[in-house]
Amino acid sequence: MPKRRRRWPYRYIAPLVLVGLLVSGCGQQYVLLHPVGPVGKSELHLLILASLAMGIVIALVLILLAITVIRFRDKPGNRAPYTPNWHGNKTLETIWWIVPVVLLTVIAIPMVNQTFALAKVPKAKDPVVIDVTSLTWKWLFQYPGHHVATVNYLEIPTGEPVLFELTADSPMNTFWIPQLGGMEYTMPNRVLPLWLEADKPGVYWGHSGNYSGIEFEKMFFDVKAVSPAAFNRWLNQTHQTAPPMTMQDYHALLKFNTVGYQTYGNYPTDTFPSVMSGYTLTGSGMYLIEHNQHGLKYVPMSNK
Amino acid sequence: MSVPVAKEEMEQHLPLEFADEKESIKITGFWMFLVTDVMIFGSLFSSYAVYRTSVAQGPSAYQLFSFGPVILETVLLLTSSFTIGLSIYSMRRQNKQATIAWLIVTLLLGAGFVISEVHDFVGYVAAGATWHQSAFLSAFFILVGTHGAHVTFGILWATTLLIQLIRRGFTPVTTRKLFTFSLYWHFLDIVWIFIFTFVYLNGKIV
Amino acid sequence: MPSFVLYLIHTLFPHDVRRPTELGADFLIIMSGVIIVYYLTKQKKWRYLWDEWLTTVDHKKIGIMYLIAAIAMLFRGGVDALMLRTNLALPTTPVISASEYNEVFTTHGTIMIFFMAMPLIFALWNVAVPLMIGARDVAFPRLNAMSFWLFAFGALLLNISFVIGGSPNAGWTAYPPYTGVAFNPGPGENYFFLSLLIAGMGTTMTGINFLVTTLRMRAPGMTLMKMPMFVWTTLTTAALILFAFPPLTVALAMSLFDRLFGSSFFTLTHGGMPMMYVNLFWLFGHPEVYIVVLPAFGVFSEVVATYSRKALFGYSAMVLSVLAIMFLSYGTWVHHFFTMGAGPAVNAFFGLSTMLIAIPTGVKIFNWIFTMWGGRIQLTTAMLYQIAFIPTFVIGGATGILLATVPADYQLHNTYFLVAHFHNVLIGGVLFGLLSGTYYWWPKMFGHKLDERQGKWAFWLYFIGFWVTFGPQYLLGLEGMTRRMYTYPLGFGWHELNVISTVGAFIMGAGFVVMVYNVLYSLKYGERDLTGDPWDGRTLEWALPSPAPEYNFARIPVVTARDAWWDMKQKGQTLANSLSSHDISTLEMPKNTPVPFLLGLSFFVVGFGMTFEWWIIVAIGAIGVVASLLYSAFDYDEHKHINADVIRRTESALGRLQG
Amino acid sequence: MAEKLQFQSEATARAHEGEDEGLPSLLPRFGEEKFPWIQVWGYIGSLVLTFAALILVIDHVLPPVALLSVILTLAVGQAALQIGVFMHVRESRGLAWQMVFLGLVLLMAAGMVGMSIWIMLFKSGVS
Ligand code: HEA
Ligand code: HEA
Ligand code: CUA
Ligand SMILES: [Cu+2]
Repeated sequence: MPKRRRRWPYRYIAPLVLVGLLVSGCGQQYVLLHPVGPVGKSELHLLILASLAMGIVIALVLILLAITVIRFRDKPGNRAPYTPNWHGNKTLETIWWIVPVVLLTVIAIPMVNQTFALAKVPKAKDPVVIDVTSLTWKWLFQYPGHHVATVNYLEIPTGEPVLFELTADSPMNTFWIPQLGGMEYTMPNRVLPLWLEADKPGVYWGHSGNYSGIEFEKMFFDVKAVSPAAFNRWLNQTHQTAPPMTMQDYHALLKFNTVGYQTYGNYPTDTFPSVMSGYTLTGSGMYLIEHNQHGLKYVPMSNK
Repeated sequence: MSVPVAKEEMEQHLPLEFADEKESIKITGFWMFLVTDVMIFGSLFSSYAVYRTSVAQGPSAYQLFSFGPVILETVLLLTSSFTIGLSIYSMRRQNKQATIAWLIVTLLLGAGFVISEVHDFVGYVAAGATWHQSAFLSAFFILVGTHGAHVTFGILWATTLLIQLIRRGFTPVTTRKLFTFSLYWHFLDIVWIFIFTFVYLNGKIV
Repeated sequence: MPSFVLYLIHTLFPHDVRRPTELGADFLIIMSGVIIVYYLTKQKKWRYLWDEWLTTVDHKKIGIMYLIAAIAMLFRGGVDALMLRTNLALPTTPVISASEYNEVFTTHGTIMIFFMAMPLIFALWNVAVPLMIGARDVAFPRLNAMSFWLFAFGALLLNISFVIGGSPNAGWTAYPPYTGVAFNPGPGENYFFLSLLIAGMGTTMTGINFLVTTLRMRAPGMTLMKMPMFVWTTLTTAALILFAFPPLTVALAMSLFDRLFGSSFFTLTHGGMPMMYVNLFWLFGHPEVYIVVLPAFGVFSEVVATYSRKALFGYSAMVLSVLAIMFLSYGTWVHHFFTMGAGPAVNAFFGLSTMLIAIPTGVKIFNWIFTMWGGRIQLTTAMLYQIAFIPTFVIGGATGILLATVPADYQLHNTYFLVAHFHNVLIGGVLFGLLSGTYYWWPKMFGHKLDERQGKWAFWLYFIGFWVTFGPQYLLGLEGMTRRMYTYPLGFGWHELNVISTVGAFIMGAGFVVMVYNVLYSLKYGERDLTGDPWDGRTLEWALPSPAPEYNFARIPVVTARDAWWDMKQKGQTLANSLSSHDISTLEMPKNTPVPFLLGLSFFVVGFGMTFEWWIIVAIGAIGVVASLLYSAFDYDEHKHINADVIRRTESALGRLQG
Repeated sequence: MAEKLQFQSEATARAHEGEDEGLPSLLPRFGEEKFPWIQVWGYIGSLVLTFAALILVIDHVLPPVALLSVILTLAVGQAALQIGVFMHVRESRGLAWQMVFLGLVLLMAAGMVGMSIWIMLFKSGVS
């Protein structure tokens, strides 16, 4: 028989440490807890709601387990009842089929509502549209209304929804600005929509959430949220002053490397797939990659 | 050889392939294998369904397929499914000659199917419709090709069975093997029916 | 000729694998190989190795081989983990480069899931299931050996990638198009696809084998509702394997064809759709996580009843819940890609279906707790893992529910919150469960107990180390840190938590060291188990001596109750004293065969050849495969007989024969 | 003679215990006719179904979606025919399990195809 007499407090230290860290976790670096836009906020609300429900479950189980283990340990003189053949109880079992259902319903209803709500751009006939292309370890942003393009940073107006159209000319990445809201994949041969909105001006960081190669961790980008007026000023100014992007520039971006910020006052139209059916591209890929012995060569489809 | 079998089962004069418990367990095992194969083809069918329209610059299903060879292949395979059924029927009646004869017919029909299909494929490739051309063609070739590979494997398998049958006659082992082969063969027939319907016929619906 | 040699060196050891770590590993591997060969030759053990192990079809020995492989892979995966953690603690001076880091997290995940968790499960199945159901072997002993060797050679193929040619580097999920040649030239990903294809074949066969074993090989009287819970989870897991592995096979094959034969399934061009891979992969991948956790649930159901000295609470509900989990787990796979824009209807549907799984899982949790309630809980090592499992798994499951809350997942996907979630369930659920089972069944495998004191030390190190490692990772997730980064900029406040996490990983490593020491120590000094029933067990395997004789049961028992052995002990009708010499007859047992080993080896050759696209080697391997199959098709000499006298002698030496 | 590698099936188990649960529908059935009528009818049936589908498609009598549904139904019918006639599903031991499995498998396979299409349609998007 094993030796008895173990010291119990250890079992509680780990959760305590966790709680302590959570309490101290109010700093600004907890970006998910400090959203600055409606999308991020609604996602945080759900997260909090679900966490509360889960907190109840966890607390319940922990308490029950602690009582059980302490009470029914096999130590001499334990006077707790010993019922070796007790193997079922209808009432109890019904309770734990039902309680989780109730708790889950509490989460599920707002979850479904929010899922559908987030799929609609609110109050907007003409949201600002930004075409996003993930390239190998860099981001290309294009403003189709104004023919302005930027690399690795973008500027958005505050107080109104922005519609991002996401695609990739690279392995898959995800487009993510934690403080504005959740992410979405960028995929080749596909254009996916995502809308976000910033409540107040500021510079937020974005990153890719999906690994795509050795310098993937450098795929940070900056999001500058400015007032709508400033935003329009910036668009016009850039359109007029910045140099236009040429096909050569685009090909340079396709190389497997990282680059700094870039700004263009115009860009060739076929660097972003046209939206054909809904947001889904059908048919062929955008660009053909030819793999030959000398390495990789990219040929835009328009050249074929 | 003493085999403990439940009374009521003994009375039903089990066919040889089920009479031996161990061999009969192998039949159950083979069904389980078929389950995995159903899932393999299920995955391939779902890819095909998704890729059906991703024709890129390659030909579409409508342009690619013609009915002639496909109908021939279908009839060959349906008939071979029938003849292997007859082979099992003869086996149950302890008729070795007939069993072997029907098995040979089955093999020949299967070989005809494979030849026709390979001929078909060669034609596609010669016309430039390789599976590199488009996701649709990739999905088509892998689905139909996997089926064809199964048939080819079945032919080789049955050839080894033929030898064992001739050498050993009907034993619990040989009958069980032939029986599982027949299950396999009918299964491939069913898969083909879905390929015929979902790939070829559907490809001609515009 | 020299140019050929140069070519060989350049292909097998491209410049990016000629790094100190790799060269060190090369050296270590070659050295240990030399030592093993030297030892075997010196002790004249080659014959023994071949006769007793490499050609065996005995489920107990196959189980032990799985166990050894799994522990070795836990070491390899663990060392990988320590490398990952070390790098993440030192963001300013990374110890390993980006390309090494990428290879290491890929092999870490792949090895832990496919080559540590899976074989550990199969080890326990092989060791325990036939004994628990009162059978002499599994349904298909030769197939069982084939499964093992396919697994083993698959694992070998993945492991040599580290030293020859370069490892895969696209994560255990291997999403295209990054796995395509355009972005990922070199043999690394070929290794990945081929080794998983080969091992996957073995796994599928194991699934078939154990499904038929549990359905058809049970002792008389053991109806389905009298099966031990572990056998129930075996049955459902085996069924899950049958359904889950085929989509993986298809996804892997398609990726491989894209790489080697120019098809266009997932490419950037020609209308390829990478997301179809993602769809197929998770069609497998989600059931897979339940494939690894259900057997752990089964272990816990045995362990908790044994050490609480009380019948399992709510047996029928437990059966119902494993069946429910099995079905539901097929309908939830989209939760791994809520962020791929399949639309709100799809996402809501799969979010709900995912949440549903919490219900049967919760039923199990409460039933375990209530098994303890009213019992007498003995805090053995195995039981400590059980008790630690409950809170750990519940917290992991709860964070799973947070991830299943679709809009929350938009934020949490691929962050360290996710990493923490899945280690919480994988370590707290799977690893704890399987280790618990290993401690529990160790006497049955080797005839001696593992040292309890050391076992408990290892346990506490694991348990505390676990929370120190993965607790902070939830917070890192909330700070927006994404996974698979080999280093990170400093300004985000991620550094401190990463340091804590790394410390935890080393605490876990210490636990592993203690565990291995425990194994070696107990080999020599461990308490011998002479009764065959060291824990006062409840199920049939404890009716046998430890380790069980080759034929398991001299006479097949007749089962009349759920906890068969417990019931027999209550009624005083133990096999040990009721076996008379008339009950014993000559037994027919499966005979050893070299075919499974050779088949595995042939597949290995095919896989290796394909990895480097050396078609001559592929052809040689393929000939080996065909030859092995042909040989076994015509092989009718499958059985040997164990003479009744031999059995009588064995049994009376064990003191199990009347008179 | 040698006792075989453990052979108790569920049926045997019941016999041993003497508690025959008696599910006649689940007991195995065997038996063959004097002439293989079933096979012959099965063969004819399968040919008829095949050509029916073919003719429907060649003549394009229905709108595409309806046509596809009809020919898929015919295919399912034909699969059932093959399973019923040729694959001897009703006659092996452990039959209940085979039927359960068969149903399950077909359900899973159909579900997999259907759901995958649904997912990959991207019927969605922000509007
Ligand atoms: C053993 C492995 C295992 C297990 C058991 C689980 C169990 C669960 N997992 Fe986990 N999961 C993984 C391994 C596992 N997971 C892995 C490896 C990944 C990532 C793969 C990768 O990307 O690399 C992953 C990823 C993953 C995701 C994807 C996240 C993303 O990529 O964005 C999601 C989302 O829904 C999820 C959810 C769940 C849920 C809801 C459960 C549920 O089954 C949990 C159920 C259990 C409980 C809930 C606790 C007990 C219940 C009660 C006490 C009753 C009361 C409870 C309630 C009322 C809720 N998991
Ligand atoms: C059952 C599965 C399993 C298990 C047990 C573990 C165990 C551990 N895992 Fe792992 N992990 C995964 C499955 C698992 N993991 C998966 C699937 C992924 C995803 C991969 C991907 O992204 O593709 C992952 C990813 C993953 C990451 C994320 C990497 C990234 O995204 O960048 C990290 C980081 O902390 C991590 C850490 C650990 C640690 C510290 C342990 C510890 O438990 C390890 C314990 C340590 C030991 C057992 C060490 C033993 C060895 C020694 C003590 C020897 C010492 C000697 C020398 C150093 C020579 N794991
Ligand atoms: Cu909480 Cu800031
Ligand atoms: Cu999952």
